[in-house]
Order: sequence, then C-alpha cells, then structure tokens
Amino acid sequence: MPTYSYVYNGETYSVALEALADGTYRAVIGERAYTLRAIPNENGGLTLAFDDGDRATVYASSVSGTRYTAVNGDPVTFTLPEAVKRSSHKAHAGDLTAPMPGQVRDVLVKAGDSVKKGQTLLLLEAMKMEIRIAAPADGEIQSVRVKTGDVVEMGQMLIGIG
Amino acid sequence: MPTYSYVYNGETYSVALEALADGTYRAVIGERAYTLRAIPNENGGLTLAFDDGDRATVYASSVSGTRYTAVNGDPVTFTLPEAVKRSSHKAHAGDLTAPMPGQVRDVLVKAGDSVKKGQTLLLLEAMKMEIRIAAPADGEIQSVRVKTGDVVEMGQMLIGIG
Amino acid sequence: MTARITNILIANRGEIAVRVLRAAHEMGIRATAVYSDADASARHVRLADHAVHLGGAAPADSYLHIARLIDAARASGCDAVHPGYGFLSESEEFAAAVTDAGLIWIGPPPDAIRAMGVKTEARSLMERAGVPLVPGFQSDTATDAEFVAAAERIGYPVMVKAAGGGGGKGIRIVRDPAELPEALAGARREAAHAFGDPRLFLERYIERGRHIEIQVFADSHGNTVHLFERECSAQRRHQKVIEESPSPMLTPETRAQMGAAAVEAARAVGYVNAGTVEFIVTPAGEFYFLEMNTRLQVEHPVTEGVTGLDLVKLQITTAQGHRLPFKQDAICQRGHTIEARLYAENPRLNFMPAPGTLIRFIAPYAPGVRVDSGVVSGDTITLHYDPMIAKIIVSDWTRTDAIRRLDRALCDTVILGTTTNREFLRALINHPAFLAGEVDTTFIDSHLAELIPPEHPDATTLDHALIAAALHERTLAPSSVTNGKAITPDPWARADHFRVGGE
Amino acid sequence: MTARITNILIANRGEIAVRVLRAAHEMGIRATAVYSDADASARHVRLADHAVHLGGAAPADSYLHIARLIDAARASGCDAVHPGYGFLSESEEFAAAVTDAGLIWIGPPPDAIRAMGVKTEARSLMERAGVPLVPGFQSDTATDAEFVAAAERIGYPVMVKAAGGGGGKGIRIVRDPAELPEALAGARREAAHAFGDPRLFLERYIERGRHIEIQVFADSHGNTVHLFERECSAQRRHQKVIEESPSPMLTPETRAQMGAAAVEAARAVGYVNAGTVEFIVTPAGEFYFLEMNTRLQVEHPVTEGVTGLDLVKLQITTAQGHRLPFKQDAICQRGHTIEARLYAENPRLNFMPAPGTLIRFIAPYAPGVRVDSGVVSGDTITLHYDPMIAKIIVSDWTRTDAIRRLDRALCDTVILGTTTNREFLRALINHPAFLAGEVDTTFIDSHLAELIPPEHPDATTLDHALIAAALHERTLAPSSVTNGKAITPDPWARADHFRVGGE
Repeated sequence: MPTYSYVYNGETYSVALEALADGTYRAVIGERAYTLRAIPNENGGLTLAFDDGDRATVYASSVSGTRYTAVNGDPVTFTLPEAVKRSSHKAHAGDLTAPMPGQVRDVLVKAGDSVKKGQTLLLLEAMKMEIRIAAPADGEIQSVRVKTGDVVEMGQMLIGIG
Repeated sequence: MPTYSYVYNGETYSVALEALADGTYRAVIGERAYTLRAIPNENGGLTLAFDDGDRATVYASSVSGTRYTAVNGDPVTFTLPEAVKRSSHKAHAGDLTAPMPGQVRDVLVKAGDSVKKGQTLLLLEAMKMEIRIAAPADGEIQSVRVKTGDVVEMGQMLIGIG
Repeated sequence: MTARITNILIANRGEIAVRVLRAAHEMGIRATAVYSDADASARHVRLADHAVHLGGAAPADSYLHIARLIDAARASGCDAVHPGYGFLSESEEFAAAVTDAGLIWIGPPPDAIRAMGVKTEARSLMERAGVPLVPGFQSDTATDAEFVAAAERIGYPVMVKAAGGGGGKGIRIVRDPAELPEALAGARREAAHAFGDPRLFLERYIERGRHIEIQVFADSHGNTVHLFERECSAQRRHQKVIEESPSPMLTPETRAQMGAAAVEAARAVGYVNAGTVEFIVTPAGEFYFLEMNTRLQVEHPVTEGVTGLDLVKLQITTAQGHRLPFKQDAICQRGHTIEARLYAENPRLNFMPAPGTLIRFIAPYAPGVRVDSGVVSGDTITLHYDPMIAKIIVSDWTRTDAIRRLDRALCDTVILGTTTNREFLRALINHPAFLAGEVDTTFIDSHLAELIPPEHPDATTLDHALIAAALHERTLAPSSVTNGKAITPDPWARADHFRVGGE
Repeated sequence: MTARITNILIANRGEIAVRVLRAAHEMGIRATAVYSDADASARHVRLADHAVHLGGAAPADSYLHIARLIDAARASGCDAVHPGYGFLSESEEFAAAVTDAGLIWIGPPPDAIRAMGVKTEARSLMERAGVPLVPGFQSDTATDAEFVAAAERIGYPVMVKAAGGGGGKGIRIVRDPAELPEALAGARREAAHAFGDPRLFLERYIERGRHIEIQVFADSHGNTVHLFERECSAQRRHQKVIEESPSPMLTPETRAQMGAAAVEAARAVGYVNAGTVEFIVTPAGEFYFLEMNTRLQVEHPVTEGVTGLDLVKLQITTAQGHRLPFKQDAICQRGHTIEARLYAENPRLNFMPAPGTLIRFIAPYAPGVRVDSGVVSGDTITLHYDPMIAKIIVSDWTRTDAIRRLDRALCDTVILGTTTNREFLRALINHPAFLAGEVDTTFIDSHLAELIPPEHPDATTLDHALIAAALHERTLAPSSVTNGKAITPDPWARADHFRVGGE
C-alpha cells in the first residue's frame, strides 16, 4: 500500500492509502484503519464518507514541501519530512529572526556595534503593525542581514548578535 | 499570429490572438483589432481589460468540439469547424429527431406500420414534461431507432418515416 | 408537550433538501439525506451527516417510495421527517405513515392535508368559514336554463368547469350568454369522456386576475398568524417564474383582509405548521380563495426576506411542539423581496427542458442576494427531476431597488454547459409592465415574443466571446502559440492555478 | 438641488471598494477603481468598469495621495468620489479637494469632518448640544489640590489623561485618592515628554464599559435620523472583532435616548450623509459621548441587516441631493445581525499579522449569511494593508439563532495558505459570557487564554487531515500509486475537472 508521511508539530505521521476496486479507499494510520468513499465536493473539496456513516469535508493544497488541509474548515498544515530536514539547520543562539512576515522599516545598528539588553535594533512592519526587534542581552552585533525596505519572511534571519 | 476559428449560428469567425512582450494581448477579428490585458478573475474567469478602458468578464470551457463562453454572464456557444463537419451529415427529410434530451417513455409504432398525419408515434419525457412525437404527414414507418427507456440526446434520430 | 428533534430525515432532493439540511445544522440537529441512483453524488448528499440510498432514478422507486423512506428514517436513527415540497409533501398517506412509525412529521396534520387536498371539500369548508370564493354555481341536477340563469347572476365571463376534473381539462371561458348552451354541451361531452363524470359547474372568470397567496403559520397551541402575501402572477403556463412581496397591487386594507381570511382558512381545518392560502385577485382588489398548499412553498424565501423569519427553523420548532415565538403584531413586512427561478430550459425552443452538466455555475454573491441551489459547478441537471438550477432571491428597500439588484445578480450568474432561462428572466423583470407592477397571470403567455431574447449577441459581445474562446484555446493547444514570442504567462492557467487539486 | 452621479471614483481598496462598486453597479452608475502597485490584479480592480494606477504600494504613494486621486477622477470622467473607510475617508483636506475639483463628495461636509476630528472641539460642541459626556475636569491652571477636589466630585476610579495626547499614551487609571498626586506628577512628566504639553485632564473611568455606537443619517434638507445601535464591545486592544445589533444590554428607553442624543450630535455639526456616534455605556445603562466617526463604518452591514436599508446606496442618493426616502418612524430594528471580522493573523502568536496567499478561500453561502470580501482564492493578503480577509455577517430572528448561524458559517469557511483568527472567533462567540451578552470592552484582553484554540487538533481531525493530504498526494505523484490495483478514478481530479480552464 502506498504510504505517505507528514510532519505535524514536530511529530511524523504515516498514512497508508489504497484505492480499492469497488471505488472506495482504505486508509491505515497507526493502528486505525478506515474505509471510505471520497465524493468530489464543491470548490474542489472532498466529502469523506466513512463506512461507519461518519462524514468530513476536506480540502488540500500544496506549496512545495507544505501541505495545507482543512477538515470541516479547521486548518491542519503538514510539512513533508524532507522539507523539514532542509529547513532544520536551525538559527544560532544569538540570531534574531523575523517573528512575522513584514517589511524592514528601519535598521538601527551595524556590524560591530555594542548593544545593551532591550535596545531596539530593527523595526519590522506589516499591516500597520510595527514590531520592535530588541537585543535579548548585552552584546556585539555580528552581522546585519537585511536593509531598510527589505521584505522578509517569518523566521528569516535578521541580525546576528554575540 | 496564431489564428482560431469558431462557428456560431452557421457562420465561421476567425480570431488571431498574439501574446505581446509587455504582458498584453493583441486580437484581430475581421477588421477590428483589440489590445487587452487578461486579468485572472475569480472562479477561473478572466477580466478582459481593453486599452480603451472597456472591460468584460469572460469564462470559457470546452467539451470536445464545443466551446462554451460567457461574456458578462451572457452565454455564447461555439463549435469548432471540424466538429461542424463531423455532425453535418444531416438527417433525412423523413427522419424524426428528438427535440430535447429525454427518456423514451413509449414507442407506439414499429417498422412497416402505416401512419396518418398527426398520429402519435413516440412519447419522450424529461423533467416531468412529456413531448409527443407525431407523424408530420401520412406515410410508412421505415425504421425505429430507439426503445422504451432509452435516454436520447437532443437531435438524436428517433424514427424514420417515408 | 414538546419533543426534542435530534436527527431529521429529509425526504427530498435538490435545493430544498439543502435548505432544510442547513436549518437543521444551524440548530445542532443531524441531517439524514436520501438519494436515488441519479443523485448518489448530489449536493444534498454531500452536505448531509448521513445518506441513505433509496432506489432507482424514477421517483416511484425513490423519493415517492413511502416504505423505503420510513425504513431509511428508522435505520438512520431519525426522529423526524421533513418532506420539503413536491414529491410526498402533500401526501396524507406519507404523513400518517411517518406518524405511525413514531416519528415527528414536520408539517401539518394528515387531516388538514386531506381536507385541503379534495378541492370540492375545501371549497365547502371555506364557504362555511366565511372565506370568499369565486362566485359560482354547482348542481348535479340543473338544467341548461338553470345554468344560464345562474350565469346571469354570477356575471360574464364565466368559466364552465368539470366537477370531476382537474389540470385545466374541459374548461371553457364564455363571454356571450348566447354561447353558453353550446359550451355546456361541449364541456359535458369532454368531461364525460375525460373523467367519466359529465357534471359541470360554473365559476366567474376573473379577467386580468392576479395570483396572490398568503403565508400562514400555526403552532399546536392554537396560535395562527399570517406572514403577509407573495404575488406570483408572473407565470408561464401556470408555472411560477417570479415571486415577490409585497404585491405591487395590494392596498393595506385588502392585504389585511386577505391575511385575516387566510388565518380563518387555516383555523377552519385545524392547521398546524407552515401553509399557503392562494387567492385570485381582481384588478379592483376583490379576492377569492383558490386553494391551500399544505406544505412549505418553493417561494418561501420571499416571505423570509420581508419578515426576517426563518420558516424552516420555525417549522422544526413548531413540530417539536413549541409555541410561535411571536404574535401577529410583532411581525412586519419590510422592504421588498423578489425571487427568480433559474431553470435549465430553452426559451427559444418553447422552453424545452435542457438537462445537462453545469460545466461552470457561478452564482452571484453580493449584499442582499441569496441563492438557494442544489447544484454547483460540475453537477448535472438530470432529466429525471425538475429543471431548477437555483432560486435567486434579492431583498432591498424598494421594489425598484430590488428589481435592479436582481438584474445585476442575474448578470453575474454564469452557466456554461446548458441553456437556461437567465436572459428570459432579465427580459421579464425589465419589461415596462413588470416594472410598473402590472403583470397578471396571463401576461407572460400573451407577451412571450417580447420576452424571448434575440438569438444573436451584439457584435461587441461576440468579439469578446471569440477572444475568450481563443484565450481558452491556448491552454488546450499550447504548441500552437509557442512561436518564440508568446512569453505572456497564460492567464487561464494562472486563474486556475490555485483551484487545481494538484497545484 | 439634485445632481445625477454617473461615474464614481472609489478612493479605496479591498472589501469596501468592492462594496461601493456593487452599489454603484446596481444603481446603473459606473465604478472607477484606483490601485497601487500591490493591487494591480486585486478584486476591486477586476470588478470595476475602469481602473487607474496610482503609485507604489505604500499608502502615501497611492491611497493617501490626494493629488493623484483627483487626477484619476478627472482623467476617468468621474463626477463623484466615495472614500470608503480608513485612508482619506475622514480627511477634511481630501473632501475639500474633491469639492474644489467640481466633484461630488459622497460623505459629510468638510466642516463637519473637522469639527468632529478635533476631539476637544467635539467635546465642547457636544456639551453645548446637551449630549452626555463622561464626567470630567479640565483646566490649564488647576493645582493638584484642585484636581483632587475635582476627582472627588467626578467619583473614583478616574482616568488622568494628557490634554494634548492621543493613542492611549499617558493615561493612568486611579482608584485610590491617595494615589492621585503621584499619578498626576507621573502623567505630567510623560505628557510633557511625549507631546511637549504637560496639561492634563480628568475623566471618570467607566468600569466594565460597553462600546455602543449609533448609526445616524442626514440628508441636505434638514432630515436627520438614527438607525439604531451597534454594540462593538468585543474588542482586542481597541480593535473591534465582533459587532452586533441590537445590543444585548440596552433597554428600549436607553436605546431611544441614545438615538435622540446621536441625532442631536449630528445636528450640532450640520451633519449630512452617514455617520456614527460612539458612546461608552456603563453597566447601569448610563451613556456618554466618545467621538463621532464622519464616514461609513466597517460594521455598517450590521445596521443594514437589522434595518433592511442599503447604506451605501443611501449615501449616493443623499450626495445627489435627494431627501431621505423615509422618516424616523418608518425605520424599525428587526431580528438580530452579527458581523465577525476574519483576519489573516495568528492568535497563537499574539495575533501577529499573517500575510500570505489564500491558496483557497471558500466563503460560506447560505440563507441569512452575507460575506463582504475583497479577495478570492488565489489572491494575496499583502503586508502593506490591513489583514482583513472578509466580514462574515449573519442575520436571524433572535440573537441565539444568529450566533448559531454565524458559528455554522465560520465552520464552512475554509482558508488554506495562511493563518487566520477563524478558530478564535468561534471560541469567542461560543464563550458563555458572549452567549449571555455580557462582554465588555476589556473582556477579550482579560480572557485571552480561554479564547485561543488549542494548538493540536483532536485525533479524528488529524486522521482526516492525513487522509486528505494523502488523497491530494496521489494527484501530485501518480506514479507512486499505479501499482496495478489503483483503478479508482482520482477524486481530486474529478473534483477539479470542471473548474480548470483547460478541461
């Protein structure tokens, strides 16, 4: 049975899915087995009709290694295991990353500057909300990876501090 | 310029369509030339934004040789020229065809029967509406191509009469 | 005595099944759908919590099959049945079977269904209840001379009708007293032939009559209210096309009188739950009882629009034995609501049904616009059931505003893959007679030529359609446009990018 | 004097631009859109009859650029401008520029905008008009002792506020008289530092205050009416989250008094067109003027739901110089309407904005549900503007019915591709305090932990999500499932079959 693996909240889940000859599917997740019909629904969704009479409306889409799903509207987003590996070279302890996607409004320091704990290093803005990126401790700026006007993604490295 | 031809109401129209380097399109139909942007719209439609400021919302889909379009909601259905040719072996003068898609409710004659003008030959039903297929003139049934319970398409040959 | 409904079997299909299902879900009640072979993947089945297969596509094998419906309800743990409209909704036998099975019938008592189902019994009941009836004359033994005298009293034109008849058969309209004897003789022959019953009766023929109906609602505690009128005069061959409220012709006095008469009619048969009393109204505003529909109507959203009530939820709470949550005085008729019925039919081919697959069905969505539909893009309008695609219901402050809103909503309605009455509906609501509120029940049939849109689109529309087709063609045959210069990303491809399952 | 508007420049973007555009189209008026670089393919641009590019994504270069907007209106042959809300909607300068250019401003007179824009001027005007103000004390020369005496009169707790301040800065809430001198000293220092103005004033602090606003409407013929209240107490950091009407806390008497006060407030500044008078209401039902918003509000659909009016169309007809088509007595507040604001933000990360592409956005559609949105599937919520995805507005007969309807509508709302506050909204409307109608303006911030949904879905949901992902995966890697037995047609492929441009 073809098996697919997804990572959710750091845990990996595997689902074995088989299309049966009678038009139904059999899915096995851990020790749980399901038999279901998948009825194409409006807007590209599916109604999963389980053999015990239960039903769920689901949607799914993907962007590279991310799998977006919704079950009765509730969103559940998975990452493919290989995508997790790719992105797992974690930031260093002293790296400051973007807590939200946004645009860099102002960079107030440069490499080599000495900074004090709590000092504002950079201003990030999105949707009229301004976020102040402050020094987590006294230290010296090792590197500044962005400049004013840059658009950054959530989690993107901004400033190295040591 | 790539040119496409479509048949509407028995007339053939050709449209030459070229994608320009600046993201716009140039379309030539007969002596009329249009420059336009095609902005993807909701539900898979397009907003055609013409350079004179005019706009139209269009949709298009196809099923084999038929092209369904809608312009600001108004439907216009084309046939490809080759599909017209395929279906142009017209019914004979004495052939009775289905005036609507439907299910054959009852066949009241068989080949060889003599019938009088106005005599009911066949009952066709769709959506609770019953259509009586009657003899257009006195004559003899040449052939009966359907039987009770058959589902027929619009224009499908039902009975040959001579 | 109240009961708690937890699981409703919806003994219907299409938009009304979806409508009932939605009300149940909002109330926290499970909805069990039923389906025929033709509806295995239908929208009402997809949206239900549970679905039971009934049988073949023919209604007799599925949606009209009482035993299978009762079995489905029992097997699914349902405690109530909603019949929708059409099919078994006015079947006394079904209502009784549901009740006998220990299930709650979300509808009127079987006795009330029967009383109103037999038209002559209904007429007698209404007469006793003081509800105005079309002036008429009925006698099993009358001579032609007595009929002529009666016609004189009733006033011409009169209709000669078969006592045992129905469906319009045997009806003759007589305008000249001299023609009455011949009409009686002809109708008698036809009635004897068609119904095996030569008895006739006379009714005044209402010229330029308007079809105006009153929604009534009653609980099981003796409270009966009316929820104002719906005018449904825009009919084609007795099929309603457009319904609206308020009626553009009613005076406040007539409205109040009709409301009171409808409440009397309902009380006379011990009515409970939702029902509709139909009247024919003369241009002068006299109104006469036609019949009572003992079920939810197709056009109930019109009443929901002007009253703000949810009639289906009210049906469910009433069936649970609850009191109506308001008195007559608390209900007001506000703004204007119009419903248009969008059908898969071809107005240019005498409104021939046009079943087929809705390759695309884009429903309008905008403030004040409601769409009730049992189908979405990709679904099929089958030849087994009625050709309805959707009801498009709009509400706005004035009738003129509402008509404009409906017109715009119809503009935004896109259907590819089959023929519909969309352009006919637009022509109708934009006709001067409709705009002036002067449409009577004969209007559409007698003005059909003005209402059938031209076969050929204007030159600009045709050019735009050709451009749309060509842009579409590029996606089908990409090789034909890779001439080295076609660097524009394909707009259709982009449009659909995020709608494709496998993007 | 009336003028005919034929072409409106909509000086805005997003859902409100779409909303105004729709009203124009229904009235047969052309709609001209404007857009920044970030909005070239936005929904309001796609739906407009004509669209003009303004400049860069930054508001200052586009939606706040008065000269470019006036140029766009002139170049497009517009004869009127609708500002929407936000951006320049309360700019006296823009209103004057529009009028000076010979265009009709669809909004209040510039003088009224100014009068209400300066908060101290507004307070004085309201005092003269007899509109209740929060008890307070203001003096440029008062000693601390005089402030202490005034606080005694006003009653504790009091707020110490900076006269020259704004945005909540420098505000101190004092509950104990002994703490007042120190609070005054601190606030004075902070005010001097922040605003260069050490002047202070006192206001009573309203505990458990409710934010209730009255919609007013005035024509240019001296007719001013109120359209009842909207309660907007469900706020997070002064941002409205849920708005509803009627307010679950108002008595008919208080409602009438607030309506009358709001009409007086509007009259006091010669108000014309739509406006909103905001009040803070104590648990005992005392109400005090906060400020007047001289524009259409985000939450105007709530009033449309309970009154049946279309406020945007009314704005346009009023701007044309027409009289209001009704008197106060003709308007009633009926049923219950609630609006929920669906935002691209992450409640689990302190409501951090979550811009991104809506890979799928499925909006609910059902009777009584209205969705106002500027985006559809495939569109992007950019970081340049506010994070609103849609307003989901429901109407039903009772508040309980409306809450259930909203909950179901939110259930049906599907967004893939970014994080939203959907689950937070559901938790909020299902919270016992909200169900009981007892939410004050501090509720959300002080009960946040109860309103943030758990990170982890339940086991069943997770399994269903895994199955959905796996079914989707099949369409991405068909080779992995062609093991000779997989003959089931792919359901996703079928689901999308008719939605793909190139089918």
